Amino acid sequence: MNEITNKMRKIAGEILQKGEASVVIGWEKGTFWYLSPPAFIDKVEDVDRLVWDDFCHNNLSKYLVDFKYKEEKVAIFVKGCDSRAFNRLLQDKQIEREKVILIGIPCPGLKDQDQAKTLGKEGDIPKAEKCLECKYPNPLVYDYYLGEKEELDEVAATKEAPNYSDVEAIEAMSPDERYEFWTKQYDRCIRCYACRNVCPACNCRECVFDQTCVGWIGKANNSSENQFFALTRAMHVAGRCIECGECERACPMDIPIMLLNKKIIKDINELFGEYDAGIDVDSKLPLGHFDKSDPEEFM
Amino acid sequence: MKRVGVFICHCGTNIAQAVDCEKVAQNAQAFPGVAFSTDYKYMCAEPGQDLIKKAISEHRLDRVVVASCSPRMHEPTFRKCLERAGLNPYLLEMANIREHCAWVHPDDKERATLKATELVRMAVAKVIQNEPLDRSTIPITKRALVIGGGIAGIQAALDIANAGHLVDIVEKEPSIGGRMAQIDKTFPTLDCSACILTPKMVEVANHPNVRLITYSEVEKVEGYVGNFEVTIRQKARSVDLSACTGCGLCTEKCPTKVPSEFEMEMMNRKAIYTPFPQAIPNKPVIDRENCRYFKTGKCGVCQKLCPAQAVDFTQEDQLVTERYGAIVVATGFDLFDDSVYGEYGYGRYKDVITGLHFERLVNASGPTMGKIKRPSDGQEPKNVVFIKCVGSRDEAKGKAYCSKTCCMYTAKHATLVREKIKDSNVYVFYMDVRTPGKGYEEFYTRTTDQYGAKYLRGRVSKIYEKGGKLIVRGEDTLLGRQIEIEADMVVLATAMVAKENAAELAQMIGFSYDQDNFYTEAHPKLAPVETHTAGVFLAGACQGPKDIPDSVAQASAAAVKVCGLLSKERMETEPTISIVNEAICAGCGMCVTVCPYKAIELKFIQERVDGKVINRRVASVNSGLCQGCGACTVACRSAALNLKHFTNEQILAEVDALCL
Amino acid sequence: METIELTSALEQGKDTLEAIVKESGVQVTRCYQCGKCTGGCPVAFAMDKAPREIMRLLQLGLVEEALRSKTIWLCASCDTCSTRCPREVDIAKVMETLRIMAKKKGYITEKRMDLFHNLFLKSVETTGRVYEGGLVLGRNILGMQPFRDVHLGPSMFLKGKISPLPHIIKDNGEVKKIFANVRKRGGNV
Amino acid sequence: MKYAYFPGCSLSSTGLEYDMSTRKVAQALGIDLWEIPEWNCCGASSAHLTDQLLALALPARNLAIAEAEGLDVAIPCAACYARSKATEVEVRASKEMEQTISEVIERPYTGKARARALLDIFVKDYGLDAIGTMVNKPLKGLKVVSYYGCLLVRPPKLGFDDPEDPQSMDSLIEALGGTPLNWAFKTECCGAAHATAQGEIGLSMIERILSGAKEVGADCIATACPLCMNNLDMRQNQATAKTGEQYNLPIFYFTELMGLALGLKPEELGVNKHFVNTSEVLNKLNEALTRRDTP
Amino acid sequence: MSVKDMQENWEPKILVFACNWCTYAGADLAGLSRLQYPPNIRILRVPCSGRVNPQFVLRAFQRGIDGVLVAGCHPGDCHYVTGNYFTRRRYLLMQRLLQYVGIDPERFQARWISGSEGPKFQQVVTEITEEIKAMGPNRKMRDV
Repeated sequence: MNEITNKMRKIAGEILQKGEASVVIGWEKGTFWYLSPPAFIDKVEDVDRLVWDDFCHNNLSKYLVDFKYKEEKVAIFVKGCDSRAFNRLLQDKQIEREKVILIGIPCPGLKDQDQAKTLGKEGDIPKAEKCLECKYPNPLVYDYYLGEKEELDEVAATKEAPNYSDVEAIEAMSPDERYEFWTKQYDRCIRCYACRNVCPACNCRECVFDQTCVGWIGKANNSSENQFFALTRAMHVAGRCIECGECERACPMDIPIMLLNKKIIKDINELFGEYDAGIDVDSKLPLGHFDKSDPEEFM
Repeated sequence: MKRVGVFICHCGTNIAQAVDCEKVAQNAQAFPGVAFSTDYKYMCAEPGQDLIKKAISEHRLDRVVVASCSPRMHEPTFRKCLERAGLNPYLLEMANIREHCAWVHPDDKERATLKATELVRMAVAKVIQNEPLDRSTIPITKRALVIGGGIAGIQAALDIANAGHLVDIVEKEPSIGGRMAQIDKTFPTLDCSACILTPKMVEVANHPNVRLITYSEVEKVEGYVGNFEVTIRQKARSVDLSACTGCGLCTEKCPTKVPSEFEMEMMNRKAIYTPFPQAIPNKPVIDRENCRYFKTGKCGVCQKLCPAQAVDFTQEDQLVTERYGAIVVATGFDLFDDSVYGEYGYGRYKDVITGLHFERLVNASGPTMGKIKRPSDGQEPKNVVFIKCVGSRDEAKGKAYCSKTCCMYTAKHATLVREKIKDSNVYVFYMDVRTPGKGYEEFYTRTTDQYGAKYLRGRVSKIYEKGGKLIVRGEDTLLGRQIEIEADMVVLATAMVAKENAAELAQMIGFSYDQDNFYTEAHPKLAPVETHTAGVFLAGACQGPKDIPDSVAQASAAAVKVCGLLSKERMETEPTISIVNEAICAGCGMCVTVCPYKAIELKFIQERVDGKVINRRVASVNSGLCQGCGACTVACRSAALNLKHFTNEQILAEVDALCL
Repeated sequence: METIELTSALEQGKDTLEAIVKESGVQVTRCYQCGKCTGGCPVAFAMDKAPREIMRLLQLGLVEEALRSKTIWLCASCDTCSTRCPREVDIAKVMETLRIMAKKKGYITEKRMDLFHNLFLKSVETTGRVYEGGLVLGRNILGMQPFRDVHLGPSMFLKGKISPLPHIIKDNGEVKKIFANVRKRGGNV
Repeated sequence: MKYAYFPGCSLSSTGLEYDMSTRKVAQALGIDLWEIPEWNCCGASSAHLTDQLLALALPARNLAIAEAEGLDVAIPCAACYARSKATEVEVRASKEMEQTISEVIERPYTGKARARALLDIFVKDYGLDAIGTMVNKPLKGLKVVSYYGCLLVRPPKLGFDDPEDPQSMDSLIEALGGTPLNWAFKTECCGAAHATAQGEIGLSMIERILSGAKEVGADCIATACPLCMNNLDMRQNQATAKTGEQYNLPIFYFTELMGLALGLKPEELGVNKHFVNTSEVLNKLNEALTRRDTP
Repeated sequence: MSVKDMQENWEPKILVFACNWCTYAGADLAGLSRLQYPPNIRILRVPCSGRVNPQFVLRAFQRGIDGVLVAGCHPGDCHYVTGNYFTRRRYLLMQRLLQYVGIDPERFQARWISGSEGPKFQQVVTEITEEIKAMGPNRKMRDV
């Protein structure tokens, strides 16, 4: 990892030196050893703040939306999931390819922050749950690449069928059990919208939940409104979710948000054919097109 | 505060006997925003409308709910009523308490009354959110486009032109004329096809209001009714039409022979050629794929010999863009590929041919000068078998539909064989004989009675060769016995199918087609020449199998629709269309992909952000194209798009009012 | 010629027809009587009713007549009819279903064909395989045609094509079980 | 290349030469055939006329054994192929059927092991070009009509070639250096078991095919079905006796023709076990080769 | 009134989103043909089934509806050419999602009913009403 950190600093320095980009977005060490929040480096002398370690969770592509109307170029480090998010944002026309310099990093899978907190530095910290089933740990698109080419091939070869056992476990419950399960989860929601704010699929200019005048959602913080929010958001990110798991990590109330997203991903695959968001920039969104031979269950 | 007036109609006793109208009116008094509520026997009648008008002025109503029959019935009536009372017609909502309530719940007055009350409550909740809307008008380009220069296209163009409007015909082939030019005689009169078609071709070519754009294809269609913008690709003809005199010397001297498409490849043409002698324009074209000059760079005989110096190898395809007010699609049909019938051996046995081959074989200007000779050895066939429904009425290998014309043209072919070969035997395998047309049944009767064609009811199962004969095996289902016929030639009555690229054109223009790629009319009974896209009309076999009279009739009907449109200076558009809230729109373009009318595009607007001027991408709805379906409003996650008259706010208000 | 009283025929045949449709999965009403099946049928010349006529009988509910026909026993299961049918009616499957049903009802119009199939399956059940020598022998004796094909026997034997004894597979318990399991499920073996 | 091998009952008796030639040819081409141990009769041609479940269950046991071994099944006999394929397709189409069948045969079968026709394996998997390079005694000048019969190509959802005008065997003959002739009876039914049970009817069906082959001037007929072979070869005499027509048409399993072209001896292939004399054809082939060898 | 009485007298309320061109016309035809069905449904007219935002459905459940039916033209017959194909995709997903969070499948349904299918309209809404009646009032997702 140190090697990659060194490479990161070197390339960031070069990019800023040459003026190829005005800012480099990466990760730096945070307040605690198990946090590596995003860093926005715009001076050569600051590049040594950049790090690459087991806790570079943030999906940096999301921050590109903030630079949408800036004229200058931005350089950004991307893991597999960041690169899928990048492709998605490209498809949603929220960024322009030529305004971004992508520096790819092969990702071995990151470690669980919460566990790190309890186990301590010396503990055997397990992988973050979201990284366990990652199908695309390596960046799919990049201008520079900070690993070995072989690693890419190796990973491509070990892609496994997605594991939906957690979704299936819920599907196996009775309707009332399912309702109880989800009510318990969403009773906790405080509607801080951290899930939305961190999500690269949530790239609206103004979220419907901020539009109080239309009255899409009430102000009350109750289970009903919270579920309305959760289901609506799930439908809005349907076909867009790139499974970076950031929503769930960002959630202060530990709501298993990815369980909803994964359910939709599973259904999209079953109903409309295999689809992984953010893989192919030319692919159409599952809800943005149709096939005349789609399953017909509404006769 | 809005002031809503509620009017409950008894519809005579239609509503009143199942719904307590008075009570509904009373209940409505209590709904928020309702300033006046009453019931009356016939709201749609003159006195009823007067009652509404009077109430509007007396109670200063600014919104109206009429609870009566279906809005599909009387919405226009009550909208007019509001207009007369000085209110915007879109400030009306209707509650359907007849079809959706009284008539379906005749035996439970209490619950029917409750339901009617709730339907009124929903309508009141919605109408409070209604906004006045204005119909706008758009100017109309006074020129029509006809795509396809077959008999349907020619007829449509002539009718439009004769009504005094300008019209262009775009034809893919080097000449107009289409399939009818290939046909020998027409049923049931046995008129010579060319004799009746050629004068029409000449007339349309010489008409001052008509412009022929041959050897050209439509490449792009944008815009909307009244204002289509069409890009046409004029393929390089390699012959300068204005210089060429049509003397034919080039064709005569060209050394390259190519099987003629027009003659169903039973005869050759040259690489520089006119497709048939009566072609219009009667000027050649170079088939670059086969031309020696284009293949090897050598030859150029035609160019050297041309006295008018009209041959131009350097010509290139040209794209021209024209504006049209209306479009007639008359692209015709293709023939089914009979080679999928392995059991019939089409393609393997030379003497198994299609009906269109037969047309050329029997045509005086065809490859055999009109003498019926079988392709394998040029012998005159004595036993000729016709098989109907090849590719038609066949779900397994062909098309489920009936091709409509085969019964008649097969009868015609049978007649022609018997007429031209005196000692011949003609057998026709059929499943049904369908002759619904003027003089058609009589023609069929003559074919059997007078000409002695033997009709056998059954589908042929197999054809095979034995001793130089074609053995045709089937069942005579009327006898219930297997039969075999030793035939010299077999003619397959091939199904008519949609043009190969039919779907592509429909998608380009933006109208629908059926599972067989035939174009879909707006209504099978009452709008048979319109498409669902305003300003686009259909003529001929592109819509479904048709014979010549049907095609011509439909072409004239389409022409009338076009004339109706072009005779207006401007046209009104519905105001119930989508609008964009640019402040919210993120410019993702989801709405663009789901819009069936290509009515939304992304544009850039200028904005100041942090003191700098930036260009921001947002969606933009073309009010001429938008038909108000609302697909975009759901595709937009941030609800930047909304549908006027069916806004998110209105629908949510209705839902809330219902659930109270 | 006998007049068919169609109203009652349709009523009487209803249940059997339903069973046929269910068993075969073939909707007989789809047949539009074009005769392409019969035209190509290699055995039609020997049948008492054309395949198309069998379909017609079913359409009219005259199921008994179809079940008693020789046709259903003469069908060689070559599938030519089903392959060529323009409405994708699986006529061969209908024949199969009718034959199974006829057998249940005891209408065996072609005893020799039935015997052949019985012996065949008996051989499979007892030995796991078909013992062709025994099959020919059994058919001749039970079918009252003792000398049919006898001239072929010796030369077949010499060419090693008929062994004098049946081959019995070791695991035949398994095959016997298959038969037993099929019977347990109401099989018609 | 390795396949499970299901010879079927006929190949151990009346169709002995089909089995012999199959094994020899596979060996020569380097295809590994693993005979399914203690395979059972697939039920053709009686089970499906007696009980539908039985008809699906009998082949399933063989397929299940192959599946456990992780192999697809190579099946020479057309009838065995059709019945086995039907089982495979039905099992793959529905989970319910998969369960029923597995219960009846008391072995798991999921449809993973595919039933494959031997002919199809040679043509598609091994490839005509590859076969062509292995030929050292081309069938020069031999005019062959390919007789596919019913069950290789019908019903279309089970067959692997065009049901009306199949080409695979013709192209194989061509790759072997022979001349495939076009004829109208490629898929006409030979009468199947009718020849055994209903002699007269069966004979008329046989005659039609023999005269069809004669009509186009064939030297011999190639087949892929032991029952067709039986009918056309063993009963050719009876057909002659009935019509008076001398057919003299040797019938070969396509595997025998392959073996000859690969240079194997006729006896190894079982060609000597035919009823119709094959010497004329064998001589013709040898002559053609000698002519080529002496310039 | 006792709880039991309330349950016995309870009648479900069902919201039907009907597209203007097919299902609304189908419902009109049911009326014209005097085909009776239970008075529990309330039709909300939309131009196209493609206009029905899933948020409308969620809102109805929040407000205490007992069942929702989204109905439009058969695929291929959409007045707006393709609207119902999007409806189909959207609600295939939505239906599964709602079930996943515990809404009973009977409570949210989608159907194709054309303008000529008056009897089908009658049959569909009768069936749905009976199904929901058997289940009792919906309490899930309700904003109390």
